Amino acid sequence: MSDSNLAHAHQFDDAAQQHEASWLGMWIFLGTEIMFFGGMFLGYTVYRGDYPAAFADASNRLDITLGTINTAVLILSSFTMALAVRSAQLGARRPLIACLGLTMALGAVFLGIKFTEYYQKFVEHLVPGGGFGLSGPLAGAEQIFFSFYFAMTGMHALHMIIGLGLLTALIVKARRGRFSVAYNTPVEVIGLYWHFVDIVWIFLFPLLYLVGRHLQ
Amino acid sequence: MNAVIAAPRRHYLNVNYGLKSWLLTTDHKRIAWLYLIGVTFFFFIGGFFATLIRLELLTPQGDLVQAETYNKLFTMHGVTMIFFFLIPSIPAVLGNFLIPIMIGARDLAFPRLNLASWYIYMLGGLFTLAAAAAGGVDTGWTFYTPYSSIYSNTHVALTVVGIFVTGFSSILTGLNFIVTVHTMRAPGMTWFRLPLFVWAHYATSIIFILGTPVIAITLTLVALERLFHLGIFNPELGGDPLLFQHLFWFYSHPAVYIMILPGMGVISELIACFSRKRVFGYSFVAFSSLGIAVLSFLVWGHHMFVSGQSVYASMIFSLLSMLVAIPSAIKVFNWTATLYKGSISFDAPMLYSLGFIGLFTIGGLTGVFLASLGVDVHVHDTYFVIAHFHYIMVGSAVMAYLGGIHFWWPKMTGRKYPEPLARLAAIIIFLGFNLTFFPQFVLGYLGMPRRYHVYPPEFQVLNVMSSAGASILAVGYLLPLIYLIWSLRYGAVAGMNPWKAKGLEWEIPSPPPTDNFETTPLVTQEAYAYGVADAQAVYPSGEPANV
Amino acid sequence: MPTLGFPLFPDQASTMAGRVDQLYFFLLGLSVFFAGLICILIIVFAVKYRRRSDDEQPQPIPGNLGLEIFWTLVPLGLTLVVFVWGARLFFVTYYPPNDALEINVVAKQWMWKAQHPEGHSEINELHIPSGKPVKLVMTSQDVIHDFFVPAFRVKKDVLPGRYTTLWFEASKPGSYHLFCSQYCGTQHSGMVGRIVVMEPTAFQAWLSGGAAGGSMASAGEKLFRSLGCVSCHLPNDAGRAPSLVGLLGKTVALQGGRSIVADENYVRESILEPNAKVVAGYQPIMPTFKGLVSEEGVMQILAYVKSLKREEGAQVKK
Amino acid sequence: MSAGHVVSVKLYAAIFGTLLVLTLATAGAAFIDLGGSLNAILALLIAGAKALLVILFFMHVLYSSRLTWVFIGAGFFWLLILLALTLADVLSRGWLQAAVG
Repeated sequence: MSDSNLAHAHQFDDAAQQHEASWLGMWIFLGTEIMFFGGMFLGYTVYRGDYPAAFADASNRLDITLGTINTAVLILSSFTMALAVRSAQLGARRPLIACLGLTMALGAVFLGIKFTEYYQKFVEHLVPGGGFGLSGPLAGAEQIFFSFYFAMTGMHALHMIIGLGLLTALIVKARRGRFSVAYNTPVEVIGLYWHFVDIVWIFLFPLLYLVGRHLQ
Repeated sequence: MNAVIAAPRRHYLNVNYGLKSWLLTTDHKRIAWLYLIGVTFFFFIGGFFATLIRLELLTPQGDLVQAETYNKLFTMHGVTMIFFFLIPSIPAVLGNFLIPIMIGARDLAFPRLNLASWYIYMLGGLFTLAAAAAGGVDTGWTFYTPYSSIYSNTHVALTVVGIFVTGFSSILTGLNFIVTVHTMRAPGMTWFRLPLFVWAHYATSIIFILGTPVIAITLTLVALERLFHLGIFNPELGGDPLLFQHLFWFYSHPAVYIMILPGMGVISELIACFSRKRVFGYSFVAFSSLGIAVLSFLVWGHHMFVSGQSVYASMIFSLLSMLVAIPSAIKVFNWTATLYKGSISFDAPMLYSLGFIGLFTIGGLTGVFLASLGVDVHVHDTYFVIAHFHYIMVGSAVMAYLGGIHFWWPKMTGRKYPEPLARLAAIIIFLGFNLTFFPQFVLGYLGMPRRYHVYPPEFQVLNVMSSAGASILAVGYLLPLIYLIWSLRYGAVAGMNPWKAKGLEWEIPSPPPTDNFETTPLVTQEAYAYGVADAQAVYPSGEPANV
Repeated sequence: MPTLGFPLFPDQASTMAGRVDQLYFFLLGLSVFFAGLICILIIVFAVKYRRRSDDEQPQPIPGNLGLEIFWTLVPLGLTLVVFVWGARLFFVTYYPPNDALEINVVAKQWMWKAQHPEGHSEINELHIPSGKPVKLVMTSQDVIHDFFVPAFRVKKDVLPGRYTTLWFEASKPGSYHLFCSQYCGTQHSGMVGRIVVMEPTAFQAWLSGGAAGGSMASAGEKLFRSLGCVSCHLPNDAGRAPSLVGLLGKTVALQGGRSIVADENYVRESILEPNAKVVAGYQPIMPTFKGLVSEEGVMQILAYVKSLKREEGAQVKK
Repeated sequence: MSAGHVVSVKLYAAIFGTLLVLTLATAGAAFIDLGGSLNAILALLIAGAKALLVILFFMHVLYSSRLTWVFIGAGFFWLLILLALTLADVLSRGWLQAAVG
């Protein structure tokens, strides 16, 4: 048995095969995720076409400053995640742990800002349901907008929370010295996941926060 | 060696014992058994609901159960049969067992994920059973809004959470299959040497991973609407009642092909083996599987011809629906041509296969009626539709499943099933099935709507015929349950290749060892090398893996 | 047709029925041919090539490109014929003739309410004359229902929040089943009724016999006044709101540069969601009437708006 | 596949900088009325460009096998099917009245 046999699971022939399988597996999973969010994007598109005025008006009730800051925070976290993958590839343990920690911190900041926004919406009675505060002829469609707002950002936040869990596991493994130049697949594929969650937000940001600004 | 009594050969069943060794196994063959137990359980649960439905419909007055109960019965029948039996049946049992062996691998790419898929499936089933036990759900398996989101007073949220959870099991299984087929084929196992069973499962997996997430998010939104009063489908707020239907059928039409494509894969194997011929037009059959998988996503609107969908969209969907009939027709013709100049034997799996071809032809042709706009307007949401999809899902998919279980039973267990009883059961099922569902075509064209608890008295005779057929069908389904369990202990020892079939799974012992192959095979032949002398894979260390 | 004591084929009681049945029989013929062909081939092959000894090894036949192309193109051609035939039929069911008698239908769990233009309303029954096209404008107060008359071969979902239309021309007097064929809750199978097709003279007699509470349009006019619509929607374009005279079927320019053909759904939406589509040149000042007027009321107002023809514009007086 | 391809910190930083600039650009452009649906189109184009940068560089797809490209392409293609065929219904619902009326 050669050394490389120690680094891969029994069903694989070698580490390269195992790496390829994990890499493809994560991409297939992300394809699934595209369709998962795609269902909501479709609903949003249909209603935005039906009720442009209501969507513009409702969108303008979101806090664009916080939204933009959050976009920047998430992009920065993608950057640190990319650096984490690079550190893992180079076998640099300390920078890897630092980058992963930084990514987690930025993710937490994002969630903190997001929940601040949720709280604001709660105070302003913009949460759909019996307590919805808007009235007037546009109120129905505005409630639909806020339903999408909460469903889409909520699903996104859920993915962030799962991502934080995965990053925690990575940090634990990294501290135990599990990753090396030869074996760093988990860092790489969880990196893919994190970037994907970033991409979803890149689309959510203009659709939710920006659609009505020019009509203000 | 010959002086002492040889220790029994090690294989995946006797390598270790105890509940824990099964519940924590990562062996794809043992996981297949876990699934087999799960889907069999749900099949009989679903069958129980069907029995009550058919009993109720014996009389037109609706006097056996209350309307509310009846609505719950057909809903739970649909939900259990579709999400917990048909969708996992062939892929998760036979696919799990066979795909790694057929491509010459030791296991799937992600064995632990495979085990997790089974737990997720059972967890989803648990939610749905809990919903049934708590009083059931009455929306129909289609969960149309706004009935499901606002008006129904039953356990919709719990049920859809169950389906959502089970969806993950499908996604992970599909992901596992695709990665395995891409990365773990044995040397020499090129794409065009793959058995058609593997092609069919590859195509099915595409639908698993790209369709399932859409139903997951759609049902999640329905649950959120019920639990947190979001207003995504609510017409009171201006919500579009057709949006849900688009999202639902985007998955649920391709889901029909999730149920039938693996069956087509099974039939290709069986027809080849029992006529000892290479499948006629191998590459056409292989590509028609992929063609079906892609086209299946372009036709969902044919469920919405009378829903208020735009005329133009309906026409596009009708045209595309016609196209999906073509790859199915190609398969039927090729299977039939495979029989030509073959050496045909009539073992039970072959009886199921021949039954499959006939019933699938009828199911497929009646699908053209439904894809045709003018006729669909009349038969939509009637018993014609019920008959059509039961010809596909029961007449075809379940027949293929049973045929496959019989065919690979010796490989899975090392034992033979009792052949005469099995042939009898296959014939009973075929006759019972036709008596149950053929009258429903007539009922449908007469105009009897589906999901009717009370119906006009002139429809009674046909309904009685259907119920009589269902009782025969029930006998047919109970028989294999009994003799297959019996054969586990008393069946004759099968040997490595009882059917004299070709394929890597027949070159290893029955039951196979845990790692399937002692040395990785080197494939030098096309699939179904019947009539080719000594066609088998090369095993580099010299011997094939048999002992 | 031979009788077995129970029906095997539905009544043909509309002008569409015969045409749908023709396509149905064509499809049935195709199906019998292909299913028969496959079954016969299977049986012949199974008998002729049955295994005679266990060692038999038939010669492999890899395939035949010509055959593959043949049995790809033949089904393709046939399904395209079926598509064109079916689509033409379908298009006809969407084109209501201009002279159709218009009846409004409101569905709710679990009953059908029909309103004739003359003001008669019926529950779970619909009386119509034979030999005259009838157009139904339908909506639902709760969930999705479906108006299905097997003898006419027509069916259409009835949606909440939207109008759908359906038309047919009954050809044979008699009484026919009306089914709700979209699952709508507990008493779904109880949401049935009958369509009574009468000779035109008998229908006229039926119409004059009932105690009609005034026509749809006059009821709509009353609502139009009592809800105050009349104070803005003047007969000419001088008011704060656009004139409604001759509105139906007209192309209306909207704010934002779009335009739309005014149909029943547009009028309905403008009453309940007035700011969704505002006519160019007007302010979005109209209040919503959601909750103030029932679905039947909206249909009455709609009947009134439809009655405002250009040449009769004089009848809208302040 | 990307195994072993190490991207320089400089390139990552350049991509990060571009993404930030694009974010500010899209937020700023949203306040200018471009007329019609141009605002929405521009916002989606910028979002698409940002997503492409993340996919190609941060996710190493630029250095990956053709199979990876196929899988990603399939994901987006299927999303397109969902959007296109549903919108085919939603957008053409009023057409018949227009044709008849």
